[in-house]
Amino acid sequence: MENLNSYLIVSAILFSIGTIGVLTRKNVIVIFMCVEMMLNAVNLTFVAFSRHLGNLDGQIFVFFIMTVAAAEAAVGLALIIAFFNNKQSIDVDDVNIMKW
Amino acid sequence: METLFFLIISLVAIVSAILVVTLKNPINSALSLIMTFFCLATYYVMLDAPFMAAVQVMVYAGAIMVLMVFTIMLLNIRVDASKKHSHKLILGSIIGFFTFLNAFFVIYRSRAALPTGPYSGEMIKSVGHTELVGREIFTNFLLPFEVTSILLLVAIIGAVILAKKKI
Amino acid sequence: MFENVWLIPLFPLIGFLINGLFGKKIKNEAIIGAIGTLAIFGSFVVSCLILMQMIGLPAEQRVFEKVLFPWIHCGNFKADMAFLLDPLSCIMIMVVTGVGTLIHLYSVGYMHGEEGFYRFFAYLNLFCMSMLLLVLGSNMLVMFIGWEGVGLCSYLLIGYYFHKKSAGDAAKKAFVMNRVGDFGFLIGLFTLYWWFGSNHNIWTINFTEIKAASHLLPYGGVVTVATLCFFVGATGKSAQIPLFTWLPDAMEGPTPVSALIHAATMVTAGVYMIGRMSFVFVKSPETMMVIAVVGAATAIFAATIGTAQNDIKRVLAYSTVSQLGFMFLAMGVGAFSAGIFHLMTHAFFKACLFLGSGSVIHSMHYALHKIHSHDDAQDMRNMGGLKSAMPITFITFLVSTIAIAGIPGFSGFFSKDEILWQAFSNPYHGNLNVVLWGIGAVAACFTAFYMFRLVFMTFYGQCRINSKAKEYLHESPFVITIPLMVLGTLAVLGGYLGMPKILGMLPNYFEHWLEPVFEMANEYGGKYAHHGAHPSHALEWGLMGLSVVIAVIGIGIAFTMYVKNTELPAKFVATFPGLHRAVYNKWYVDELYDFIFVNPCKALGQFLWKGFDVLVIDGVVNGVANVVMAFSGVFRYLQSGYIYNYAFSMALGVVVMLGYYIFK
Amino acid sequence: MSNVLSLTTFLPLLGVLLLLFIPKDSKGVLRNVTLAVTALTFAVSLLILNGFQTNAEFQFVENVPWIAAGPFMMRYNIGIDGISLWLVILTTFIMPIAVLSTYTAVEERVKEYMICLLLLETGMLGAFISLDLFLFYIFWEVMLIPMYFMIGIWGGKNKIYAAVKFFIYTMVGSLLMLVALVFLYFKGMEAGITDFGLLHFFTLKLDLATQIWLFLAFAFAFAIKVPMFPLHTWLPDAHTEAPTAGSVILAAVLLKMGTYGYVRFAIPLFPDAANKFAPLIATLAVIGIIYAALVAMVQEDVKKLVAYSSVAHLGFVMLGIFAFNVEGISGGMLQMLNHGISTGALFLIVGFIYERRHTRLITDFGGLSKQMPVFATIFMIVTFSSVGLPGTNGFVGEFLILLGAFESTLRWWTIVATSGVILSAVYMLWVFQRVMFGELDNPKNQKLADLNGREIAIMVPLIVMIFFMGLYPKPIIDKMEPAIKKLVSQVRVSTPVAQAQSIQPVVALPAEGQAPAPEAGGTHETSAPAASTPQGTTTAPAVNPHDAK
Repeated sequence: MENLNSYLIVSAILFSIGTIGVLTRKNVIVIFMCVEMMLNAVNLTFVAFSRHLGNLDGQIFVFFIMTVAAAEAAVGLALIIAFFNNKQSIDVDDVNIMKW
Repeated sequence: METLFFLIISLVAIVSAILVVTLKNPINSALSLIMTFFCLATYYVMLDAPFMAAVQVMVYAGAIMVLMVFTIMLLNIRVDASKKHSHKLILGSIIGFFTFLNAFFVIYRSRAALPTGPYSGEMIKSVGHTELVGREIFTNFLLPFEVTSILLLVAIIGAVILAKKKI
Repeated sequence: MFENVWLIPLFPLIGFLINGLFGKKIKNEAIIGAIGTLAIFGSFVVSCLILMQMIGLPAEQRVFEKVLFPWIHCGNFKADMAFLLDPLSCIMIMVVTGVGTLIHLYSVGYMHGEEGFYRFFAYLNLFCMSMLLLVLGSNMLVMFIGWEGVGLCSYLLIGYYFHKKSAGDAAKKAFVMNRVGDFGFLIGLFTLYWWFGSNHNIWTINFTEIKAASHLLPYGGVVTVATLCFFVGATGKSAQIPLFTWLPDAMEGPTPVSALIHAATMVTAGVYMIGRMSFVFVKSPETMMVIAVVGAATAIFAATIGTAQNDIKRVLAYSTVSQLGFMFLAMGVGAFSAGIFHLMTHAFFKACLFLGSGSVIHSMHYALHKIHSHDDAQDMRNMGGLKSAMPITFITFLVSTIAIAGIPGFSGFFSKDEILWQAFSNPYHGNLNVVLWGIGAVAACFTAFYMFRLVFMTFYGQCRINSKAKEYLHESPFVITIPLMVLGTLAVLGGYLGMPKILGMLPNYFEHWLEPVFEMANEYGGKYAHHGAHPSHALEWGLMGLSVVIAVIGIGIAFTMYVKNTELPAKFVATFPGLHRAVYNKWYVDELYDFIFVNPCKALGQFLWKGFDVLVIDGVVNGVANVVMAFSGVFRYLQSGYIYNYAFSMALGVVVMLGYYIFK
Repeated sequence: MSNVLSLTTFLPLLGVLLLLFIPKDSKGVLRNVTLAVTALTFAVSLLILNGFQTNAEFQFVENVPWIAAGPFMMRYNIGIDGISLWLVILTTFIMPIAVLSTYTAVEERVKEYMICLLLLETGMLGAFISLDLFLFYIFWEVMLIPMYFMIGIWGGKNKIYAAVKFFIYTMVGSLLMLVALVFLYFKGMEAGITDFGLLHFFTLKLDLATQIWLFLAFAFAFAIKVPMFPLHTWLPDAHTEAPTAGSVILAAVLLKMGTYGYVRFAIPLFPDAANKFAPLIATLAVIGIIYAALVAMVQEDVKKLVAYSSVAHLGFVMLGIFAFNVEGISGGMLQMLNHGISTGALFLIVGFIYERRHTRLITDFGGLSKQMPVFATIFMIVTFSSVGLPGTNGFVGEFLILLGAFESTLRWWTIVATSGVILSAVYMLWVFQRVMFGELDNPKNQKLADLNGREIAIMVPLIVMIFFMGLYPKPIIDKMEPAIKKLVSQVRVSTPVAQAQSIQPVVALPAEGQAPAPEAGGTHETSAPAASTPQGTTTAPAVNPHDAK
C-alpha cells in the first residue's frame, strides 16, 4: 500500500488536467468527458482517505457520486442531443443565447 | 515492487488523461478516458476496495462511456481538421496549473489525521469489502440509497423528455 | 310640547325619504306634492304649538334643551345631537316652516310637469330639515350640520336643471363659496373651543354653556379672531362682500328655490348665527365694526348692481344681497333684534317678490312656449304691461315692492327704519355712525329705485312680448296665487309686530320677545359704548321722515325713467357707457375672482402635477432607476452568453479564493 | 373562541387551498367560493367585535414560540386592541365587496385573481393583528406580493411600470424598516428583551439619538405606504393601472398600513423622536393636503383624481395622529375607516363606468345623470362623504382631526389644512359636475345602462356605513378611545412638560389633583367651571401639556 499523499497527488493532477480540458476544449462531449474525469479524480481522493482513516463513509459517498454521475450522463447527453437537434452543432461557441 | 507498479499506473493514467484533453477526435478521447477509468479501478484495488473497482469498471467504463460513445456515433460528427478544436489554451492551462498548485500546497503543508475508523486492511480482507459496503448502505445509508433510486428515475424521465423531439 | 321638538325636523326628513326613495315609482304629482307639503306643514303645526307654549311661559323660562342622542364624544370633546328652543329659534322655525309651507304649496303648481318632480320635492324637504337643524341646533356642531346641509341642498337645487352647464357651474360656485365660509366657521369654532378649554378647562361648544361662561371672555384679542372667523362663515352663507357672487348665479335654480333658499331662509343663516352668538360677537368691538362696515358696503354695492340688471330674478337676487347687508349692518351696530326683525319681514316680502316673479316667468314661459319662441322668459325687456293679464300677481308684487322700498305702513318700513335709526344712534362705533347711516340711506334710495324699475318694466307700459304670444299670457292657478296672497298680507302686516316705540301705537312686541336672548349681549356692549348724549325724539322723527323722502325720491326717479320718459335710460347709458358697463357686469367681481383665485389655482395645480409631480419627484425616482439601468447596460456585456466564459470566471474565482486561504 | 383571531386571519388561506381544487374554467364557482370565504371571514370577525371588551388592553392574545434561529426568537404573538379592531373589521368588510365587484370586471385568470385576493386578505389581517415585530414584518411583505401581481397581471396599459414602481417604492421602505427592526432587537437584547414582542419594546428606554434614527427608518417605510408627500407618486400610477378590486383594497386597507404603522409602532416605540419630528411630519401632511388637492383639481383621469384625493385624505389622518391628543388620534383613526369606505366606494364607482365605457377620461363623460339616475344618486352621496359633509362619515373624522390638531401645538398647520376642506369641495364637485351634469352629448353615453342589482348590492353596505358613521359614530369611538388614551399617555410620558407636571405640588382637592395627570387628560367635566373657580385659572396652563408654548 502506498503513501496517502501519492494518491492525492495523482488525484490533483487528474483534476487539473480535467479543468484544463473543460476550459479549453470546444466539443461539448469532450467537455463532458473532462467533467467526468474531474469527478473521478475526486472519487480517488475519497477512496484514498477512506482507506487511510479506516472509515467506509467515503466509499459510500463515491458510490452515490457514481449514481449522480450516471444520472448526469443521461440528462447531459440528452441535452447535448437536444442542442444538436436545434443547432446542428455541438460546439460551445454556438451556445450563446444565455446572455443579457 | 508495489511502488513501481503504482508509478506505472500513474503514468498511464496521466498520459491517457492528457490524451483525453488533447486528441482531436472525440472517439479517441473517449477511448483514452476509458483507459483512465481502468487505471482508477486499479488504484481502488490497491486501496483494498475491490467492490469500488468493480463498480468503477461497470458504471464508468461500461455504462457511462458506452453511452458517450453511442452519442458520439449517433451525432456522427465529422472531425474537421481545419477547424480548431480548442481555444484559450494559455489561460486555461494557467488556471489548471494553479488548481494543481493549490491542491499540491494543501497536500504538502498538511498532515493527514490518524486512522480513527474500525476498518483496517486486515479486517476488510477478513470480512470482505462488498459485505462491509453492503452493510453500511443498507443500514446507515438506507434512506439516501432509496432516494438515489428516485434520482435515477427522474434522470431517466428527464433524459427521455429532453431528447425526444415530440412527446 | 317642547319635548317633541325633534318632530320638527323629523317630518321633512320623512317626506324626503318617501319622495327620494319611492318618488320615482309614485309618479302621481299630486301625491308627491301632498307628501312634501304636508311634511313641512306638520312641522309648521308643531312649531305653532311650541310658540304658543312659549308665549305662555314667563320670559326667563323660555329656554329648553332637548338631547336626542350623543353624537361625537371623544376625549374632552362632546357634541350631542341636541336642540335648543328659545325665543330666537322659535321665530326662526316659524319663519322657516311657515314660508316653507307656502313655497311647497306654490311649487306644486309651479313645477307641474317638470321632469324629476319627485326629486324637487325630496330636495326641498331635505332643505327644510337642514335649515331646521341649523336654527334648532343647541351646539355649534349641530348648527354646522344644518349649515352645510343647507349648502348641500342649495347645491342640489341650483343644479336642478343639471343638463344646463350654467346651472352646474352656479351650483358648484355656490357650494364652494359656502365652503370658504365654512372654513371660517370651523376655525372660529376651534378657536373658541380651544380658548375656553385651555384657559378655563371648559371644553364645550354648546351655546348655553358658552353663554353661561361668556363673562370669562376678554374684550377683543382672541374673541376678535374667533368672531371674525365666524363672520367669514356668515359672509359665505349670507352672500356678503367678498363672498356674494354666488347668490346671483344661484338664480339658475327653479324660482321657488330662489324664494325659499336664496331669499327667505338659508341666506339669513349668517344673520341668525350672529344673533345666536351675539354674546360672543359683542365682546369684540373690532368685529362689530367690521360687520357693520361690510354690511353697509354690501348693501350699497349690491344695490348699484341691481339697478342695471335685466333679468327679473337677478334684480331680486341683488336686492336680497343688499337687504342682507342691511341685516348685517343692524347686527354690527348691536341692533340684534332689529336685524332679526328685518330678517323676518324680508322673508315675507322677498319670498312674495320671488314667487311673484316666478308667477310672471311661469306665464311668460307658457306664452313663449306656445309660439315656439326662444326668447328669454326672465328678461324684463321682453315683459311690460302685465298688470292687466295677471292682476293678483301684480297686486301682491306691488305690495311687497312698497314694503321693501320702505313706505310707511308696510312691514319693510318698520324694520328698515329701525335699522337706520339704530345705525345712526348706536353708541358703539363713535363717529362712524353717521357714515353708516348715510350709506344705508343711499342704499335704501337705490332699493326703492331698482325695485320700482322692476315693477314698471314688468307690469306697466307697453307689452313688449311677441304679439302672438300675448294672448297666451294668463293669471297663474290658485295653488300659485294663494301663497302669493298670504305672503303679500304678511308683507303688510308683519311690521306691526315690531313698531318703533316712538310711533307708540303698538308696543314693540318683537324686541320685547327677543330681549332674553340679547340681554347679555347688550350688557357686554354697554361696557365699551360711547356714553354720549342720547339723540332726541325730534331727531328720530326727522330721520324717519328723511328715509321716507329718500324712498319716495327713488320711486320718483324710477317712475320718470321707466314710465314717463322711457328714452331716459338709453340716454343715460349713452352718456356714461363705461359706468353702465361696469355696473351691468357686476363691477367685474367675478372676473376679478377668476383672475385672482380660480385661474392661479388651476395653473398651480397644472404646474404641480406636470411640473413637480411628474418632472421633479418622478424624475428623481425614475432617475435613480435610470442610473441603475445605465450601469447595468454597461455591465451586462460581461454576460457574453458563452458557457466557457462563465466556466472561466467560475474556475478563476475558485482558484483565487482557495489560493487566498491556502497561501495566506 | 380563544383563537378566533387566528381563525379570521387564516380563513382566507384555507379558501386558497379550496380554490386550488376548483378547475380554472368554472369561473362562476371560483367567484362564488371566494365570495363565500370572504363573507365567512367577515362573519367570524364580527365575533371578535362581539367579544371585544372596551378597555386599553390587547385582547384575543395568542402567543406561542415560532422560530428560534440563533439569537433571534420570533413568536407567533397576535392580539388586538381598540386601534386595530376597527381596521380588522374594515378589512373583512371591504373584502366581500371587492370580490363582488370583480364578477364581471375580471374574465381572465379568474382563479389566480381570486387566490391573490385571498392571500392579500390574510396578509392585511395578519399585519393588523401582529404583536411581534418580526411577524408584522412578514405579513407586511406578504401583502406586497399579491398586490404586485394584481397590478402587474390584471392592470391597465402601463401596468408593468406601475407594478414595479409600487413594488420598489414599498420595498425600499420596508428594507429600511427591517434594518431598524434588527437594530432595535439588538438594543433590546442589551436590556434583557429576548424576543420581538412589541409590548416588551414599549418599556425599552432608548436615548434620543437612537430613537431618532430608528424613528426615521420606521417613519420612512410607513410614509411611503401612507403615502405622504413627497413619496406619493407611486400611488396615482398604481391606482390608475390596478383593476377595480385592487384599487379598492389598495385605497381602503393597504394605505392604512402606513398610518397604522405610525400609531402602533413608530410613535409608541420612539415617543421622544416622534415628538421631535411632529412639526416636520405635520408640515409634510399639510403640504400633502393642499398639494394633492391642487393636483387632483386638474386631473383628466377620474381614477387618478381619486388617487390624489387619497393623498389629501391621508394627509389629514397624519395631521390628526401627530396632534398627539385623544381627539386628533381618534379623528385620524376614524378618518382611516372613512377613507376606506368612501374612497373605496369612489373606486368602485369609477370601476362601474369604466366597465361600461372603457375609458376614464372626464371629457368622455357628461350628463350621465339623465341616463343613470341611481348611479348619480350613489355617486353624489359618496362624493359628499368624501368632501366631508356633516352627517356623513367624512365629516366626523375630519372635524375631530382638525379640532385635535388645533388644540395641540399644530395650530397654524391646522388652519392651512382646513383650507384643504375648501379645495376638496372644488375638485370633487367639479369632477362630479363634469361627469354627471351637462348635456348628454356623447352618443356612446346615451345607451349606458344604470347600475344592476349586483352593483347596487355592492354599494348599499357602503352607503349605510357612510351614514351610520356620520350620524352615530359613538360605538366606534367608544371602543377605540381607551387604547388611544393609552397611546397618548405613552407619547406624553417622556415629554418634559408632563414630567414637570407630575412634580408640581398639588394643592387642590384630590378630585382636582387628578385632572392634571396625563391619563386623566381626557376626562370631561362640565361642572369644572363652577368647581374650579378658585384654582381654575392658576392650574389651567398645566392641565393641557400639549398646549404648552
